[in-house]
Amino acid sequence: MHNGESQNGQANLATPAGINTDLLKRHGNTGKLFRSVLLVTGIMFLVGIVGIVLRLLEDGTENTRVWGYHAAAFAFILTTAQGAVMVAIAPRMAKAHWRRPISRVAEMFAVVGIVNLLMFIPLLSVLPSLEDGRRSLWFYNAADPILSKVPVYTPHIWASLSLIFLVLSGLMLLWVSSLADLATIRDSSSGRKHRFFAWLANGWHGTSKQWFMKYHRIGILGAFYFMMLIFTHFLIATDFDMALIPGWIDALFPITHAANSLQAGCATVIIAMFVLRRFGGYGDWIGLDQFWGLGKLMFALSLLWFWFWFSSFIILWYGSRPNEESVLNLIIRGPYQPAFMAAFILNFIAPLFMMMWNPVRKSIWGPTLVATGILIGTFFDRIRLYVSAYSIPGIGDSSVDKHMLHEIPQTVMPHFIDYMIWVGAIGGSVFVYMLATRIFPIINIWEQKELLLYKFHKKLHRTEVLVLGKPD
Amino acid sequence: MQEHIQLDQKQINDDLLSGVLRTPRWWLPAITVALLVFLTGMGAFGYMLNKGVGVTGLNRPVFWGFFMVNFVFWIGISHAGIMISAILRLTQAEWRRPITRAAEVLTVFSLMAALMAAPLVHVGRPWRAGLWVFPYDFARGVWINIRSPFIWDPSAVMTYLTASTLFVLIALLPDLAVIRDRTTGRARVLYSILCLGWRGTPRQWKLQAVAGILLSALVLPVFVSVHSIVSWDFAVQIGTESWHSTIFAPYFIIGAIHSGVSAVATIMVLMVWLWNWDKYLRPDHLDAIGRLLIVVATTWFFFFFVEWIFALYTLEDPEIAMRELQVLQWPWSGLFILFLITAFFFPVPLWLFKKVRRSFFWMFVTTISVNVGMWLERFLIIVPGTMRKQPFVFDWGSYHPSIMEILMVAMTFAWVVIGLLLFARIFPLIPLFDIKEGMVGRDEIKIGRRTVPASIRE
Amino acid sequence: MSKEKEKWGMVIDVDKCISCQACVVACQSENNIPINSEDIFNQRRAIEWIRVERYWEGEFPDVKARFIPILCQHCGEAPCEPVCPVFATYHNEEGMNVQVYNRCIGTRFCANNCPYHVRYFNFWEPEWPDSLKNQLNPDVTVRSRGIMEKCTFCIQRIRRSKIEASRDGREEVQDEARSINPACVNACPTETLYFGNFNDENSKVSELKKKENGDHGRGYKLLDELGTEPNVIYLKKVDPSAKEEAHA
Amino acid sequence: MAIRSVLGLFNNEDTAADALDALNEAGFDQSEYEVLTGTPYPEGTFGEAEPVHKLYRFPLIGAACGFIVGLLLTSGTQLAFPLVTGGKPILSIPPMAIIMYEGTMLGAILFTVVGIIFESRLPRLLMGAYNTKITEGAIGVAVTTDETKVSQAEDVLRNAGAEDLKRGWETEQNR
Repeated sequence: MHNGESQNGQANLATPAGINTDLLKRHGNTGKLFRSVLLVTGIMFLVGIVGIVLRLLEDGTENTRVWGYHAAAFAFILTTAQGAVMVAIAPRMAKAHWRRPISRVAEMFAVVGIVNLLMFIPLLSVLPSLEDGRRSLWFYNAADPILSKVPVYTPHIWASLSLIFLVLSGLMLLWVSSLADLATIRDSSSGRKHRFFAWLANGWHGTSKQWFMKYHRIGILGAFYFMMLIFTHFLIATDFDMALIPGWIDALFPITHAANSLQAGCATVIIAMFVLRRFGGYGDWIGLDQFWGLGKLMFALSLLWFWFWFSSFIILWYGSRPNEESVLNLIIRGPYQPAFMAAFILNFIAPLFMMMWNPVRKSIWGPTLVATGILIGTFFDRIRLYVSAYSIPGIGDSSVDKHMLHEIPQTVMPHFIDYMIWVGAIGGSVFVYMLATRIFPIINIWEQKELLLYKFHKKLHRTEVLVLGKPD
Repeated sequence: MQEHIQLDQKQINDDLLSGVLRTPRWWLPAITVALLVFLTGMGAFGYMLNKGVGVTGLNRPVFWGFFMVNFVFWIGISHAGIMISAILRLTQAEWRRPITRAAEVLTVFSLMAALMAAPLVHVGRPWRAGLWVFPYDFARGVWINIRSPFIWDPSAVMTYLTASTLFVLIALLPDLAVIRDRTTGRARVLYSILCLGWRGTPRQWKLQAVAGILLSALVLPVFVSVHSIVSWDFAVQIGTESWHSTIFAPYFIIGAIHSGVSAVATIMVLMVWLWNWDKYLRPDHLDAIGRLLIVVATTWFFFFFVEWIFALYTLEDPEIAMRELQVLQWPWSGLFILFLITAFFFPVPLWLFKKVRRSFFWMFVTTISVNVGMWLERFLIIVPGTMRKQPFVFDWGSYHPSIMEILMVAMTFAWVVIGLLLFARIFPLIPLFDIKEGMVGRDEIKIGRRTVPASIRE
Repeated sequence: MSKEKEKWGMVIDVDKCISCQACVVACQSENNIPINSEDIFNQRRAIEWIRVERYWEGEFPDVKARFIPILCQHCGEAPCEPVCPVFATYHNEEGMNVQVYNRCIGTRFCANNCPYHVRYFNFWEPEWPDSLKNQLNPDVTVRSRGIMEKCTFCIQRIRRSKIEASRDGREEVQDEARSINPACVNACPTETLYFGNFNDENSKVSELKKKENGDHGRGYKLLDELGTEPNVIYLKKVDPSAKEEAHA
Repeated sequence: MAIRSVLGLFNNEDTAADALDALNEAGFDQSEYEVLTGTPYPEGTFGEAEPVHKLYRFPLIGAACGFIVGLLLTSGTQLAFPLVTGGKPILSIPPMAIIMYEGTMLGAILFTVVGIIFESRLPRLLMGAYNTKITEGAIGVAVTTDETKVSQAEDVLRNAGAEDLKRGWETEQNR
């Protein structure tokens, strides 16, 4: 075991003042690379916005078929960036010390939620109301005297509310957990910057009461974010995906959708870590330990990916009722088989056979490579699930048999507007994230200083051991 | 964990071997009672062998009853051992140390009880149950049908049983050496053979540590597969209402962890009450397990909720009729309410209080309550499902167990009690070396006026 | 899959059924089914390979009875088959779902997974009064306790007809004496039941299937939405006066 | 030449560590002496050699064997008795995957357990020099060496402060 060994190797980083100086210097400076990437992603973001406008002007919101790739892009960001915040929450609750340098990296992905909220708006008008006769979580039935009283836009309302709360709680979490760091910046700056950060730090002085409240708020907001994430995935997966495919009854699917998000979230953070190390110059802070710890988590979640998928698949395969067969024919065997195979290999097979070797697990490039694969796999997986669901003809037409899909639609290939939307979604996410690094320091300063209290080396007879404190 | 008592190795040996080197006074009466219950159950089984499955309460719509419920229940309990020892070992949680072995042993014996409940007494021709899979029934010229979940079941359960037994035995080696050094005569010869000549060299200790982690990592995926497969016994079926649900595998797993970890907490309390190991199993441990249980129980409840939502999602008449029977018609309604209260609404709010989590008595009551509830949960999944009110209403039926069935169910409980008592008489139920290692690897950090517990990592 | 020579099946004209139970009795005596005493019946362990379900509609005096004979549907994709761990039930090349008593160990998995509920378990050792012991059919196994059983389409009759045909050197099974029909078909006074080979285009059942399938035909399959592909076709004219609620 | 062993018993970790240093200085090879403890200590506490093991190979070999056995069993039984059940294909891959998975895991676990016992150099038939006080907290330093060097080892141990000295016989293999 070499927990927490590699970072803070330099002597000047082993004191609170040293940590402050180093991280504040990094926070204040922007390199040429940073600015040019910011410019490029900003342009990508604009392209995406133009794409959405073009789509609205050209096709309107009547035909769901053309909106499949947009929905997939939305689900992709929901799965990756918004899942990434969990990497800050879960290891913090488990009191793992290796999480300290990356908890801010992960939390910061909460800002990407704003981009996703924008992408969600057109989808709301694309999704038909409950009157189209499909199945729904909300149990609408026009023929039933009681169930017909359900408002026909219930899914739209609840999904928007949960997404808004998810984004808000993520931003709150980011703000609360960086209060102490904002105060540090406030204290080391002057002028307009000082005023701005004083406003952001909201009177943080580091009293024990403030610290106490901060720990509690982080805990509560973390738990709340987790619950909102599961809930949002639950609603999006059922109402915006499963319900659109007639005959698809899969109680596990919403949970699979959420579990995929945790896996893809880990992958996102690992890639962010790699970029920070390679291009951001944070090599002293983000080390092997972080890759190792998060890599193991990602490995476990990759196995979970398979377990959840197989649990669904075996039931549908074994039951082989016509409605189940048609669903399998649509999303696994049929037009989207290549996408499924890509997801299967990149989300499960590759992580399994690479991460089972300790040398790969315990390296920088190993987890990064696997994480890249997982992101690509998730990309194909979301396309498979959403493009297929939105391509079902006749959605919104009450003549469609809600019990079974009778004809498997053809594969929908992306239009150039779809490419624009995808470019915008990814570019916009990176753009917003990079802007946020200008406000919040990307390495958690106070958590690093806290670590100095709980970790030291000690001589034990003829050997030296690491002592890690675990406060209650 | 604030309180910590530093003990020397001799003290630990004396305390923890008290049940092995001497026979506690309650031990003989306890095992006699358990043996009597077991033998009565065996008698009932003999009677059933003679007369046929008719002596149970099973009938035409309800083909699976108490035995299957009990099978799932014991498989569920068996998930405790690996859950506690493997997951906590991999996450290096210090509080696992005193409870790992008891949990693993519970796994082994409850798996055996499960095997007793399902293939043995469940089938119509138990004398052929052995030929089910092992050895293959080749004399009749036909192999097994690997497409059947009832073949996946034994392959998973046998793998799990083998793995967990070996897991226990490997971790026993150093402790057997301690007993060898404390005994004389024939017992010493026996323990000398059992401990394979353990000496305690750095190499042996290192492999012990690696083995713990490696075996944990290998057993964990097996543990997940076992209950998944058990759930697929039900979920693959399309002929029975309310079972054909994809969520069954994770739902059963999390339910199994809920009941299994509760059973471990019950055993912990019993260990303190019976052997006075209060220096080793302290309220801290119960507190930690109580916190874990809150998370597990809530997750379980979430899956339960999702399962229900998606049962109603289809809005199909047979499913709704089944659910209506399950919750609105006496006596199922009463059982359903009892199940909800005992499995969730009684224990979980109580665990939120630190006082309850740290009280031996209350943890005993609440964890027993969880297992009553989880037993009922399986009952309410299996029996109303098979009663199938629709679509062929000609086959409505009800079910109540016969006395023979109840005796055979009691037999499996008695078997687990006998197993644990015998094990505790021969082997230490708390791993000595794990406790000693915890004492060596223990440290403290002084920060100002406060002392923070710390542990040594290599 | 290559087309087999035979695919036995049945057509049941529900419109003709008068619920006289002749098929049930014929089946009981042909297939050595134990006597369902009152006691056994109350235990809900009665065995009847074919049963006539009766549904009442409406309240007295405006009451209607509807009948439907239900037997093993010999599904093309039978849910009962793959779940058996010991291959005690499988699909044979004549399109039938067969039960091998010797292999059965009585897990009752198949019975649970049968949506038609036509599999029966021997909870007790079967018993007959002395006066009936000599009427047991020598062509049919007497099942012991602890195993499953179900309708076989009177496979012993098919086998016998085939043996006779091959003995006489005939290619096709001639069936003037209706000896190949299951007992229930022969016993039915109203010709509700038809038995035959669906793969033989000239058979009566094929003719009926051709005639009654389609938009205007009366043909349907039980629980078709489960995709079990039964080999039994039911014929029933949709009754416009039928009420939604019916009860047993 | 006959192999003998001698065991010195120490009451605290520091003297035991000193004894190891002394043995090293006296020209004993690291393979000739070892520390016996009743509890695992962090590696290198006594300055002993770090044990090297190849345990990680065992589960891989076991998994491969288990996988092959599982594959042969599942595909073999289905092909040997091609009975159609429920319209499922004769080679039904999802059920095969389940059983092959269990076979793989069983193989891996069995081989791991064998590996643990083998790599721990167990079972050890001849105990050699041993003292029951080791499991009560004393630390033993055992020297396994040629008959000629035994008394020298005894001297070194005694000088390092050993409480109790014991001799035992060894087999060649235990060295």
